[in-house]
Amino acid sequence: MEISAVLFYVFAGLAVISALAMVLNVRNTVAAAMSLVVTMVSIGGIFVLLDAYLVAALQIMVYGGAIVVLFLFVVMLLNLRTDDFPPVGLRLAKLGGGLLVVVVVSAIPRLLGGVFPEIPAAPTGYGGYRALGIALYTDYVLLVEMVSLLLLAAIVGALILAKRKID
Amino acid sequence: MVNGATEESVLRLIPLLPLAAAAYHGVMLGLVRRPTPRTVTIAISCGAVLASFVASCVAFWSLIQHPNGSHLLVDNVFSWIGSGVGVHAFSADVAFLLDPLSSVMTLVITGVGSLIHIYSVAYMDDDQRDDKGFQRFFCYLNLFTFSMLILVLADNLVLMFLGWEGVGLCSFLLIGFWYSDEWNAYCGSKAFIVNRIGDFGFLLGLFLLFSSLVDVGKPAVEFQDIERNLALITEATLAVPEWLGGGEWLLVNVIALCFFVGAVGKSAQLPLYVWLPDAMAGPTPVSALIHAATMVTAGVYLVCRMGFLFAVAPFASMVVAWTGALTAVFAAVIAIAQTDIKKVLAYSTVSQLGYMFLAAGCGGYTAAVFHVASHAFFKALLFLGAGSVILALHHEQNLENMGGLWRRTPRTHVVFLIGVLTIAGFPGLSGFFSKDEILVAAFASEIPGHTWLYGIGLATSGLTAFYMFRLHFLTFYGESRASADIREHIDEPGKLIIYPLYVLAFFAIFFGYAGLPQVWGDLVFGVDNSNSLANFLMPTLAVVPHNQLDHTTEVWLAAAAITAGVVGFGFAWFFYMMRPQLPERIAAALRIPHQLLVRKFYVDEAYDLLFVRPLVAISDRVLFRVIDVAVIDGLAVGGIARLVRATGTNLLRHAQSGFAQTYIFFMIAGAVAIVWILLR
Amino acid sequence: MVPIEHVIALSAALFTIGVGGVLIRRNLIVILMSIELMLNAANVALIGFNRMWPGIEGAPRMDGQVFVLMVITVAACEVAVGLGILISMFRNRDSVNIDEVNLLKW
Amino acid sequence: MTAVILGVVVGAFAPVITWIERKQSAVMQDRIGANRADIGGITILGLLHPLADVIKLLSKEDVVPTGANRVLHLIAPVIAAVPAIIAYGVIPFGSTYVFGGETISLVVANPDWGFLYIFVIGSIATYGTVIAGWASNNNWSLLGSLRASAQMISYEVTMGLSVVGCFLVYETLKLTDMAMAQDTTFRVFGFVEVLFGGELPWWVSQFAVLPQWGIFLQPLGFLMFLTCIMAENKRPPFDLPESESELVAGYFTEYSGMRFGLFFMSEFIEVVVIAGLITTVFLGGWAVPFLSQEWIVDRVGNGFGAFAGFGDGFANGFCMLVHFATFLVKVVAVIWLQMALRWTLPRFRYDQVMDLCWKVMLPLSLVNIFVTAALVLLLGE
Repeated sequence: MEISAVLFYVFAGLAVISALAMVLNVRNTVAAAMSLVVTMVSIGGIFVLLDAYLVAALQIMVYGGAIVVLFLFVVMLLNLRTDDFPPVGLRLAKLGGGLLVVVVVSAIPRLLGGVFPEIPAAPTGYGGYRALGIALYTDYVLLVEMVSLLLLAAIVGALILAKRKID
Repeated sequence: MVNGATEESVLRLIPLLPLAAAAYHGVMLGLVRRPTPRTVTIAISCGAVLASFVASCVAFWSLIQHPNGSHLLVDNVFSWIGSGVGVHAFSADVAFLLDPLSSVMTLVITGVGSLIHIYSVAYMDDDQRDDKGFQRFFCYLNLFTFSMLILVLADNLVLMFLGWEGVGLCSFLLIGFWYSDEWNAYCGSKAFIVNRIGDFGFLLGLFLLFSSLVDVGKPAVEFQDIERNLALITEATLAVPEWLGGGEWLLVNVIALCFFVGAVGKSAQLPLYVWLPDAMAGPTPVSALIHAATMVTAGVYLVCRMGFLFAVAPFASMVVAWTGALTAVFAAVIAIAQTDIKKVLAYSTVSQLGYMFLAAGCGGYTAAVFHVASHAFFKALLFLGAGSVILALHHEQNLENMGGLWRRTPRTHVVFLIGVLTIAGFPGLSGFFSKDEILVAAFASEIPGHTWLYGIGLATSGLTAFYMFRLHFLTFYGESRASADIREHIDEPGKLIIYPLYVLAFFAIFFGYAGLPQVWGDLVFGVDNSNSLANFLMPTLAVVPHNQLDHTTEVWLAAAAITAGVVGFGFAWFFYMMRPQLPERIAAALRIPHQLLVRKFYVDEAYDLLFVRPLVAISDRVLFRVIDVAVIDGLAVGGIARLVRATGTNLLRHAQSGFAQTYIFFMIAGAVAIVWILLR
Repeated sequence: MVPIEHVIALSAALFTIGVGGVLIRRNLIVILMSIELMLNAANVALIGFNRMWPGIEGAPRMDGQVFVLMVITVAACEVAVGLGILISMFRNRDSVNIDEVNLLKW
Repeated sequence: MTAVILGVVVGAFAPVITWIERKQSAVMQDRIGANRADIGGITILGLLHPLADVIKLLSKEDVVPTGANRVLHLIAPVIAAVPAIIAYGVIPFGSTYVFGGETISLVVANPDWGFLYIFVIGSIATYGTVIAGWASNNNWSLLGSLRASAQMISYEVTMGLSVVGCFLVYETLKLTDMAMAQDTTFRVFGFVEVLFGGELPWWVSQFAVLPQWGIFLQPLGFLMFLTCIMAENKRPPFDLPESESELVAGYFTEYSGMRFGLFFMSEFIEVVVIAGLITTVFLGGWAVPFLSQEWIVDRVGNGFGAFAGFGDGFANGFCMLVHFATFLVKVVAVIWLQMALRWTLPRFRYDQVMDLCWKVMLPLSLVNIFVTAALVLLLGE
């Protein structure tokens, strides 16, 4: 098995395990957030393996560097030491989980391989900032504008929401 | 995409200038809500129309100077509507076409329009005391000018329809301009609704034409393309349903008839003429501009513009000719007994329009256009003169309260007399030549019964002379029948009223020499190619085969027309100058026929009984009370609301538990179901 | 490199875990984190499929990665607003338990 | 090869810098500074102090406070130290040299997106401090890490934006290419010719020449980057997360022994990383001012080298040494600058720190990007 495949499975395993750890850690929210960081970084690694270098960097920068830190910040700000909500209403959750498992299991034969052809070789410049920049600012320039508008709205909204009093 | 400015670009200025003025007025009235001072309103409105007239002259000049002699200018402003590809492609551009036909129309519209705008300044100044109404009037008038120019300049049927609807709208707005009087509002609505019938015909014709062109793979709405591709569908036929008698009709006949329905509505022909006399409820300049000079000729313009279609549709042409002839005589007969000065002129307009359709139906498109132009001049002159009289008499319109005005309003009297002489066909004036052309065309045509058509036309000519001179005598001669206090204050209106009349009178006299029939050119003036208007129009108008007449016949025909006119004049002189008491006695003796005439053959009443009342009854009893109130409001709208409320309060309320995760669960369950179906 | 199906399988697994987190956890912060996880699962699939059709030499196609960037941006917006809501909720109810936010019901 | 050199550099620098800091502060405050540690009476200007510190830290007890989250408390210093060390990986301390047929680049890893790597590492580094404060179960620590997280996230944004101007000028994110691009000169008033046409007098175009360094092309970017990256490192005047007078020692109050040492070390390692980064991006990296690599290799190879019969290999080797030395000199200068700033400026108030970031530097960096982009477009560099 070539090294990139091995790395892929390692990262994938890390991602899944830490994601499970995040979801199942009912005692410590900070630990859950740290698990999420591991997931994000692993996903970033998988992006690198899939030749999406710039996106990988941004993934770690934005998710790892900003979003999860924000979560941690909020946890600390609210000083939520432990997360000990009583596990009520598990019935629904079991039902939903069961449904999901049914779907995923029924999809497993397709997910094992053979549906799609092999991944082809990537052309030069694939995943680099140059190609991505060209795509962003030519074909998708309207999308960029819209998303930037959304971001602006979110900034203003977050400020208003988190402000103690509007004076 | 706006194309670069070229020689043709002046075309877009012609309609856009009035539009800009109208838009300015509209914004000031509707959004700013602060009326502009009168002087500014006048400057903008009249300035826009005058500038438009100048632009028309420039365009006309460059049309005659056009190097390759194609007599065609097309200004493609931008792509307006476009859909489909290939044989289903439909594209209508905002494109303006200036060919001889539309150039003549444009010049008439902007020229006469300018004069009437100037006239309106004085007329409306006297009338409306607040600036808002004043500006509103000019807003509508400019909008009308714009629509009318769009109508004549459009290079495709769709854009033309825009103008067609626009002029209808403006007509409605202006007839009901003094909407506080309910009768005026009623007249406006009547004009609008009757016009809808015609518009429906126009639309049907447009759709039918387009779809049949699609069937042969050459879809087009541009006039030139239609003309080019029309040969492909001239042989096509249309199965007629059983209840209409069955059989196969020529497709072009059906299309042409549909368009003619549109023309009938717009140009007030039988049986849809009823709105035009009532349209006289509007201000007099409006009657002059819209309901005499320009808008009502749109139908004639349409038939001439689509002449290539009517030329291959003989049956439709025959219908056009007969409708025109019958309308001409019918309206002329009604006009005899009318006592309202504007009503007489209105019926005269209907009658003259009938003449034009007679000419167009007989294939005399040049004659029709010639008469459109000369009629525009003399009828505008007559209406504006009537307006002057009305102003002088302080808004008195009834002929029975006039008389003897020639002393008090000498200048109005002179120009009005010129107008009357012109319409009556006094030799040498424009009306004589144009009417003569029409009669010649009718006489020379090959459609069945053309001799009858000629006879009706000739009789109408006599009737016209009779009722016009009656009008003139009753207005200007004899003893004044006005009430004493009015009699004291009869004054001739000011310069702004009179000068436009002079200009129009000049054209009414001399315009005929622009389209001098060849026979007079040869016999009297010794000029070759004297009919420059016809020569100018010839390349664009369709040619219908007709009998060639020699000069002798033509001179005899003219003599007959003159005779008819003289007879009409003689009767009028006899009845209203020599024996003024005679008409009343005749009326008393022939009560029933007279009443029939005064009541306009009870057409309005018949329509009311046949169409309006049943429709109103059905609308009220069935459509409103049963379908709207009971079914739609009660069952559909209210029922759904009740159903929703019932299910909500009794059933769905419990799903709203307030637990976000329950909601998320159902959302995910739905997503899972979809994924399951996709993966299955 | 691994077959694309395994990338998709990873994406599906992460997504499922995220859904599970949203369903079973009561802590609003963890629920928000689970939503982030779901978005990331989608990103994995997008990147994988983009890698599957990477364009030709000289003209790489980056559509999937562009979408991932957009998803990341939207996620950032969502976190900003979500955490803002969370803070004001904590101020009002002194809890981040999602079951205590149940005023909006019949 | 390069990794070994890197190890030497890092290993040598970090402890020595603690000594430098103590000595420099002493000089600035007119004191003597560290001079007591000795081995058999030899003190070597106090250079033995770092050694003594390490021995002391290693031999101390590793305390985990009651109520602390044990696991997180233990791994937090590691999370803080590792990113600092591996950030060196992409900083080039020399150019590319040819020995015989073999090419040697003096950089450990050289990805196309090198600068993004720095950002990525920087964003991960936040966790060390944040987790440390949380896991200690101490109010001072918690406040410290709250401050740290807010401050680091904020300044990361501005730091990223302040170097975008450099990306625009160099048209690359690759650190080696950035350094390479600075190995030349530019005419200071050349833009006048481009914008207004005409030609400058010869003495202007001949002598008004500067090395094409980032600091000259992006002066505002340099100042902002320096400020931001110092704020990222949480050293004075930005040491709000650990300010002694308010928070005891901030997020590492509850640490002792070598775990405290790791925090301490990571700070000094970052000082070196910052120096290397600033040198590479703004100070021409390994480049000798006015003497390009080609020129040196050519002159040495064809001049002295050819005369002595050494040839190109010698020329390249010589050039490599010169470049490495230049790089070291520049790095030391920047380290000196940081020390000087640290001992010169008083500590900000926390609201001042945030205001400086969001209200001053962020708008300024956006203006800088706009102006730079406009100039690049106009001058077509």
